[in-house]
Amino acid sequence: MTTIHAKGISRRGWLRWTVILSAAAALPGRVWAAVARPEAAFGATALDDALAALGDTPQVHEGIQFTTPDIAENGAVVPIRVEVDSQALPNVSKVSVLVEMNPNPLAASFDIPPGTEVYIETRVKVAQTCTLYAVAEADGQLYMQSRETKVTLGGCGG
Amino acid sequence: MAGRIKIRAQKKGDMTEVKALMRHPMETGMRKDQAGDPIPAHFITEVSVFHGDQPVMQGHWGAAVSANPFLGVRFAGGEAGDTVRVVWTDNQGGTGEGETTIR
Amino acid sequence: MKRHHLGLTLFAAWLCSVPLAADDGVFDQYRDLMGDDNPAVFVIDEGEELWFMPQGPESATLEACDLGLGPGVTAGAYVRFPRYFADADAVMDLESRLVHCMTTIQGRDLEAVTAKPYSLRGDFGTEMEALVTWLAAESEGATIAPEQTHAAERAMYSLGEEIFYYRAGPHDFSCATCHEQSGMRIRLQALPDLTSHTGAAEAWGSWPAYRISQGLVRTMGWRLRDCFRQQRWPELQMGSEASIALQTYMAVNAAGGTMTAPGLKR
Amino acid sequence: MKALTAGITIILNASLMAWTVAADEIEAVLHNSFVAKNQATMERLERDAVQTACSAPRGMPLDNDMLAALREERLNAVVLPADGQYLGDWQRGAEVATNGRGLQSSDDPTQPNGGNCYACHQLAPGEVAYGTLGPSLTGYGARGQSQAMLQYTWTKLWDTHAYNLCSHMPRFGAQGILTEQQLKDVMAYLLDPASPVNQAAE
Repeated sequence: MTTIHAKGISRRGWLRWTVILSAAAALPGRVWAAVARPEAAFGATALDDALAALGDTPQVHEGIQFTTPDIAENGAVVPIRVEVDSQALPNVSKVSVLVEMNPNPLAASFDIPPGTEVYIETRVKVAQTCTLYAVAEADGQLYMQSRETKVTLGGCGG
Repeated sequence: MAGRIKIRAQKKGDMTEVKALMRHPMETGMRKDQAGDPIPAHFITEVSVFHGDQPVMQGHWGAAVSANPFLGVRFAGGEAGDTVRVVWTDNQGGTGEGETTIR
Repeated sequence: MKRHHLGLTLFAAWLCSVPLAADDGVFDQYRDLMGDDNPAVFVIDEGEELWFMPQGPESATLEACDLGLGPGVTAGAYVRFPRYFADADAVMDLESRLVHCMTTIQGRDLEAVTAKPYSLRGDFGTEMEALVTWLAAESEGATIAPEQTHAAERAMYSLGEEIFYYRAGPHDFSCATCHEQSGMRIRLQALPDLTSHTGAAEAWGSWPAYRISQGLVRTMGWRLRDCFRQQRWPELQMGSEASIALQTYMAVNAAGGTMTAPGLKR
Repeated sequence: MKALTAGITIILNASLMAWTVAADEIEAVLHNSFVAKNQATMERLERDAVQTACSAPRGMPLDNDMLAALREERLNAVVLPADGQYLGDWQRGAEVATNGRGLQSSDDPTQPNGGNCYACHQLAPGEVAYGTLGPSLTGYGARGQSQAMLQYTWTKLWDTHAYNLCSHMPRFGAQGILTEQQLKDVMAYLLDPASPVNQAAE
């Protein structure tokens, strides 16, 4: 089985990562008055319903740079990156990631305070080959970029 | 034990890049275990990233975020030695926390 | 759907030991985006904690466990496996050696420690997986050098080679069916040639590995069991002679290669 | 028929002696190393003549006239379609070619077995997730549907050892992996001009 990443994870390399284990389940400090969790959008089981719950229909916008792999080795972990050029599309306050054919298309939504780059890297589950959407909200209007990712049937057993 | 988070915070020009890896199964609630019984939904619902005590990102997550989730964010400013903290809560009331200093 | 070639993208970390991928680079973009953030790092920590955790009727830790380099010596121990242990008069793989220490040092019941070595669907890691992951990380970067000085170790190699070619089951599959040629793949899953040094070193050196499809680190013992499941064979037992023999065959073919585990795999 | 196969197996074991750790020793090791699980029973570890003959590394010198006898025996054992109809439904054939399940300890025995052809072969040009252990079968239909071609293709699926002893390909008919109807559907997927195997990728 070829390794996805032949270079091992050296413990030494990982020392640059530090972890502070707080035994007590400390409540997050001052919770920034975050926008409430878009429960309706998360509950939606169809793409259009999820988009409607996030706002009106998004228009495609070239200022959104949405990177996904053309082919994912496995649908359980699909790395994605959303980057918005603030000159081309200013005042972005929220970025959402949707996976069209997932049971619940809305995978994640990020509130972005002023001063934070509009840059998100994460990994999502993609149930089957379909279109992924990056939706940015700026001044109450929704903009989007989409890309298709093929999920291959891995392994021998099928 | 509170969920562990490994964080890397790196100064990049006038910006700081944060990469966080979180220890969590992110179960959707739609899977069955080996015995055929449903595995209850268990996923991170809120994740917050702080620079010092200044929030730089608030994530709302569904069960479609991959297991042992990874999050990369960037914010303007940040000096070497500043604290960067990540905190999450999940749908079962669990929490996780991790902290590091900017390099 | 146009296949997207990123041949020009230099991802040195991935190129180093992998021959031209049998999947002709179709996942390069995917692996490039994944980078090296491997959740196995959590399992390494959990394994380390378990090594130093008093357990069993003796409430003893595993620090007295001799992995071949002396009691408690873990650095560089994994790359010498499988090897002969006089105290058990047997050639052991890492998993059976750990079971030996759990029963003899910690006084734990054999049935209990071997009941569920590998995570089942819905589990989030087992003690054995965590210990093996940490001990593999303790050998990360070391040269693969399984012991072959003892006659029993050499006999295990030839037994392993023969099992490697043993065709059985409704589909007449043996390990060699898929792992006897280089540059081949099942669907888009590249298959290392385990009869060659390069293929064996790449495979033996990268397990245990975090399987993104399962969100778990899997050991070589599990890898063999799951391969046999797909060969339509009955279930391979952890630490069994056939498992140790196959691991010896692979490790000796891989000798001289570099241990890069824990890997990051599909 | 059983006696014949047994006879061949005995000859084989003798000719393989130079190569083997004693055959009975390896059987004992396997017996102590595996346990039955659901439909994957321990009997599956007992080898027949073909498996015994082919359990050696490539290039092992093997007794050629013994192999020829075995190949002949496999050819004669092939069962052609009872009604003489070789081609079924290519849409169902596509499913058989894609389905990788069947006969594993983790599979539901009440479900039909898959052929898993895509694991090792390229077939429809539009499908990128194909294997390379076997040759590409894209455009197989161009070979036409002569009686000889139908019989050749059927025999390859039924028991490939009839032509190519020690091939890596499973014996889909002889080992009862696929039913006669499933074999007909796979034949259609390969030979029917309307099948995507014989079309350009869209």
